[in-house]
Amino acid sequence: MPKLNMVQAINLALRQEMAKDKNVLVLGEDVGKDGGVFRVTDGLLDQFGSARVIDTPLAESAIMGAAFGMSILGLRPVAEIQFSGFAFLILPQLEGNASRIRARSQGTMSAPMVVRMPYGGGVRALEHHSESREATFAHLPGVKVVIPSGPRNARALLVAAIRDPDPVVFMEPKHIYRAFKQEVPEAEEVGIIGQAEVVKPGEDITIISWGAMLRPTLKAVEALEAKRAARVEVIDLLTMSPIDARTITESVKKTGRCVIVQEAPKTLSMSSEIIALINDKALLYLEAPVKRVTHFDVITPYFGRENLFLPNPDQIEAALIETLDF
Amino acid sequence: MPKLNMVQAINLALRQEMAKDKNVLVLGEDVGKDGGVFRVTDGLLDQFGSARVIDTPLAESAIMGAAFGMSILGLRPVAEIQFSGFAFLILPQLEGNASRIRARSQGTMSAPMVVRMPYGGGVRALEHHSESREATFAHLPGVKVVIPSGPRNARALLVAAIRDPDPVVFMEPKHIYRAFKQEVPEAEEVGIIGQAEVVKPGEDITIISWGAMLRPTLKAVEALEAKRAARVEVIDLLTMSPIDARTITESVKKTGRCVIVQEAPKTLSMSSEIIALINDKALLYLEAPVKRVTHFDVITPYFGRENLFLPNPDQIEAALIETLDF
Amino acid sequence: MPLKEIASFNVKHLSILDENGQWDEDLDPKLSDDDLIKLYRAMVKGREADQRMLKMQRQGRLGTFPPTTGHEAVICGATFATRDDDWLVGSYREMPGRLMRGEPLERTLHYYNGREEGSALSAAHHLMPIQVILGSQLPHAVGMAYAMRYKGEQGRAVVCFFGDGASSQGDFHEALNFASVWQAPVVFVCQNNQWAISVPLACQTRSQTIAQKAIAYQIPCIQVDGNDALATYKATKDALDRARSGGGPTLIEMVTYRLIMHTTADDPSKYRSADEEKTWWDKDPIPRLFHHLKKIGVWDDQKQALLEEDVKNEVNQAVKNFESEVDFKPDAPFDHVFETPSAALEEQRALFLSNLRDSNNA
Amino acid sequence: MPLKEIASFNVKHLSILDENGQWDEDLDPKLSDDDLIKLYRAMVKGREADQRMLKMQRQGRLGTFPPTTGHEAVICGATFATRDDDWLVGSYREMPGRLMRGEPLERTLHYYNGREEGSALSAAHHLMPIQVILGSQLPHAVGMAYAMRYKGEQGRAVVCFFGDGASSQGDFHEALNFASVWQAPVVFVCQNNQWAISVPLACQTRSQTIAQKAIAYQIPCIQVDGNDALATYKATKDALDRARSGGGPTLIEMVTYRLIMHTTADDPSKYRSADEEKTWWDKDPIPRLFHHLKKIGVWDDQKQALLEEDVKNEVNQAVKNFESEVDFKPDAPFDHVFETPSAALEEQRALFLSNLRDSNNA
Ligand SMILES: Cc1ncc(C[n+]2csc(CCOP(=O)(O)OP(=O)(O)O)c2C)c(N)n1
Ligand SMILES: Cc1ncc(C[n+]2csc(CCOP(=O)(O)OP(=O)(O)O)c2C)c(N)n1
Ligand SMILES: [Mg+2]
Ligand SMILES: [Mg+2]
Repeated sequence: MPKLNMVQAINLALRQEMAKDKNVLVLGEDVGKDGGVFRVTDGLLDQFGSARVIDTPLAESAIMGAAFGMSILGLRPVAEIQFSGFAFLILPQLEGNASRIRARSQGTMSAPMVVRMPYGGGVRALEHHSESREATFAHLPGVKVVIPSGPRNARALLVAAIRDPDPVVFMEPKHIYRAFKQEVPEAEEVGIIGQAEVVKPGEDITIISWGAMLRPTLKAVEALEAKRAARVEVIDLLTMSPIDARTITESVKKTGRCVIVQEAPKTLSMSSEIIALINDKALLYLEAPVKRVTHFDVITPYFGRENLFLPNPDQIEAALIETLDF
Repeated sequence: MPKLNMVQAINLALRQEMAKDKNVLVLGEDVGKDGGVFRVTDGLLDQFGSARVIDTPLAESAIMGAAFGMSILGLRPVAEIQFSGFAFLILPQLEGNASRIRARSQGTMSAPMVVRMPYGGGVRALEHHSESREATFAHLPGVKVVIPSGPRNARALLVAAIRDPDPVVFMEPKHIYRAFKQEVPEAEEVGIIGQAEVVKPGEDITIISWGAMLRPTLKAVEALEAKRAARVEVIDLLTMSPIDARTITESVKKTGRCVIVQEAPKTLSMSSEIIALINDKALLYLEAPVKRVTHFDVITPYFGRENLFLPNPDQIEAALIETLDF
Repeated sequence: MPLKEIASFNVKHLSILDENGQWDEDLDPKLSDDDLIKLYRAMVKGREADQRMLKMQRQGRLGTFPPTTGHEAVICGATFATRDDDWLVGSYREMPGRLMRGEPLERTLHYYNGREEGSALSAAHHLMPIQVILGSQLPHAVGMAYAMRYKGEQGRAVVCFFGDGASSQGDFHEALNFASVWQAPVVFVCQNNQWAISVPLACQTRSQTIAQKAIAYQIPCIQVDGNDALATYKATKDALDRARSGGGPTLIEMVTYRLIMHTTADDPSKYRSADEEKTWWDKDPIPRLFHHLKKIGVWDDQKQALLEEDVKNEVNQAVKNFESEVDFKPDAPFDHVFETPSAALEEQRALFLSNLRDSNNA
Repeated sequence: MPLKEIASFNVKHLSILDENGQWDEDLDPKLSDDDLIKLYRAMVKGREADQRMLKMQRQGRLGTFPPTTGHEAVICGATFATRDDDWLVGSYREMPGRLMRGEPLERTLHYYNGREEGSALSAAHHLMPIQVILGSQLPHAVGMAYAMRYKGEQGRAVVCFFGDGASSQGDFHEALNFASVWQAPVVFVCQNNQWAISVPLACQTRSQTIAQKAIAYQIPCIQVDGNDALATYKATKDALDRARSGGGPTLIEMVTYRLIMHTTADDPSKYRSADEEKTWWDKDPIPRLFHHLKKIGVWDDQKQALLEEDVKNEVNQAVKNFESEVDFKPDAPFDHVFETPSAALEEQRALFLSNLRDSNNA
């Protein structure tokens, strides 16, 4: 099996889906000749031509709105927003139309489209290039929100997203675009949207993370397990919405303890939602408050201070210990 | 004291603040000659002229962006978005600029502005006119989010919002614009942003709501207390962000039980955040899971089904009983 | 070298049949008698439906809605120029055009009675559902036009309606630019009724015309007398012909007037004069066409009487059908969040249905 | 009556000093020798700073940044036409103009080294901080211009810069429309460098000029040779004069070329030819003005040598200052969410600082 980084894996998913289904096309700023500013769409223009790999004018709302129009007529557009920091510009179209067309038409119309966007910190980028705003999207009924954590699930989940009958926001943790490689089979793999993955089973405590946070989380778990007898169950959330309540509650019912690690600020974040879910379904099993390791409720600092604000393995390990010892 | 409905009370706040400070001005669609589609700005054009009461072209992003520019130079614009359903159009400017200018400039610039918007259901309105999306705004660092529950606090909190040095999103529950009157003193009253109100003290259970949900909540409480000995503490949240963690946790520590009532869908909502807050600060005091009465995670239905989906006093009372009896 | 003119543009105005009955035979689109009558009939039916809906709204049998009285020449003329497989992408003031496409009036009534069921048949008639967010539909039209060409559906096109107010939205700009760059087969029709609720055109834009906004995108444009159904038809037909043959988008400004309130919740006397309204009642597109048809001998008072009778009956029947259709699935919203409801949604549906049973038993 | 022209428009192009040294004395803005030298100096300093930043970036002493090489005539000419109390509202490609306003180069360096401290002095120089969201600054400029007039600050104006790519954004449209309706004292300067990262102008818009987009708003417009500092100065000055005297906004398109990469993260060889770049190096605005100043006798090689020395020293000093300023408050972000941090923020700050102590001790 070839070893690919996440950029290559996503490229593979796009390439194969486009080869398979001529209704799939790609549009966005610099996705054509440049192959995307992160090279995710590299080579697609040459292979599929400019009617299917569209370098659009610089206007996110129209990218979203036009992709929506295409999807209404049966195409399966994959729109790229160059950075998630500019994705607020697509919200009016996403919330106002793509998320609603199925309800608005009582199921007679739908918007099978994907919006891809690199998100998150860790690459010393400019202002607006480092936020994690998955919660804003996951709050919208009618929209699915997916965040892969590595090349292999990125590929499989993007294939699933492209084939999904509903609009999917596909957020790519750019910190790990090229950070590591995994074996990714050339043969088709299709992920399941709405399903979290138990990356490592354990009995004593559950830890939940997603995207680029999975790696520091695993590091912390490894460090902890080297020191203590505790067995940690690690959940990779993968889909933000609809959230996999079952995997989470089953795990927490078993372990009675839970830590959540996220790159996003704390207030009204995915971690808030997961805690609410545990309250609703498994409160009585809790032996300690759910502990969170998060960014802070500040304006995302520029990269000079970035690392001070992102969760790191030491903090995660400390949170695990605190929760185990509660 | 004159008895005013919420429309009149908000109008009073605007009128008095404009009379007092010539930096305060009002802009938006139909706010001038028409006095706003809900008549909230009625009479202001005549009293203050068209340089201070500006009927803008139909473009929410520019309303927000221009108001931001005005605020940078020391004006205190109060922008009206005709319905919160169109407020996603202001998010790019709000998130990208108003919320950040203080951080971006290291405190040397600021955006003292208010965005008013009617929100929520209950008035048999068209699509996009009945949503409750306070969570989307409250998730943004650097933005304050206020929701009054009656004429008197609407007036006092709007005055506070106008004088606040930071951007404030002021969401007006249009269901109760004219539903009831309260005594509102002509003399100045200034609310405190960031402070919830204990509307009614109690020892046995806490119930938290805001906006138009306060009235059905009080109804349910009254019905319950008529039947049972339980004393309910009722909290009117008033500020969504920054949330008043102290009032909530003190109450829950005292009562050990909590119900939250909201008009918004469940996922990633204010109620999720409140539960997370209780987890963080008062979990050990809980004698039952926090119970929520909310809208559902569906596309807000048109008004034909609206009432089936909004929380009602019976459901709220049932939630109180269930939580008391847990 | 120095200060030289490098580009020049102009805007033309088209009028074929004016309010005084003056008729330009050279420009006339030369519709057959049948077609002229069809077009006229659609306008009369639109007016009848509108007036009927107004009454129903006043009686509490319908929610808030935006009337179309005065807009019939714009809507029916433009729609008449389309083929049934062209998509119409409108806003909320195109009811008579929807009827022309065969969408039953019942649907519109359900929609304004607060039921999503009102849009359940739209797609079958190549109509997008009613759009409330101003300007939002313009990028959709461009994407749809792109998709048609992409799928090799040669000769199909999209007609997209919007108001003068909507032309101020960013989506207007972005969509026209995309349409131009893509040379998409789409015709943009601005229903310039000179008011956006209480905001007059002069506060909306300082430009002499809406049509000239096309110059920003190097798109052909024309301003049309929007109360002249022959002109609205012809301008749309010409633009569609160009679009179908690969000539790209067009912006048509149709100058008309909303003769009554913005929506049934609006009171125009707050912001405009009865005099102004009177001037425009004198330009009412329906009598204008009526007199012309009589003059050219395809119409008479007897036919008119029959038509009025006919149209009344049709509207009556639609209202009856509408009012007898009362069986709505209360939990339908759970069906249409996603194609397959998530587990959480099914759980919520169960709660919803149990709440419903409780309150039915109470 | 029927098909008549109702409006016409044209776009003019201004060029005063061309790449072959041809000079139109009639159009010349007739700057004093001193002023000409000041303007030239600003361009040379901008280039020097840019090239120095490139080196620093390559050495890892600076983060990603967008160079300004090639844009000096646009930025310095336009900025030179402003008064110190006019606000400049830019995007991210105006560094030489910021320096002209007295904002120390150190600030730009801090900014591109990932520190908000880089914008802490902007307001004092009537500069908005660097704007990353394309088009987002245009409505700000309009609101600021409105505020100036509202506060009775007669004769003050705003100059707002943006790129050709940004002209596709909805905010461009909404802002120009607001500016027109409000007749706000604002001058919009489009730095049309013909590329938006890898997207050439022809994919951005099919319009012949960016200038003509002003016609949509009935705003005066002009296209200018953006490598001709005399022309960029004069066009801006004329527009500012109009704005100051109540004549409303202007759109100026300045045609230039980004001679090097979009940002230091970009590789232009992926999408454009070396030949094309070469053509534009031949139009480099700095040698063009240099030769002209020599020709008219206000400049010579000795002065040039001194200037280069001078400018190098200034840039060196700024880099030194920048690199010696290392004391940044780690928890500053908590100070600037709100004027007064909320209780929750103070709690989070305490956690942050304790984390920091832990990791410093580790
Ligand atoms: C984005 C958006 N903002 C505000 C509104 C509220 N609103 C509904 S209709 C209207 C005026 C529309 O004017 P115009 O586009 O001229 O269309 P008309 O109603 O005159 O046909 C306004 C402001 C809306 N529906 N969408
Ligand atoms: C709203 C938005 N979308 C996308 C980007 C990413 N981006 C940064 S610069 C750029 C190209 C800008 O081109 P132009 O406006 O011509 O300015 P130039 O860089 O050429 O000076 C893009 C797409 C952004 N910063 N903002
Ligand atoms: Mg209108
Ligand atoms: Mg450019």
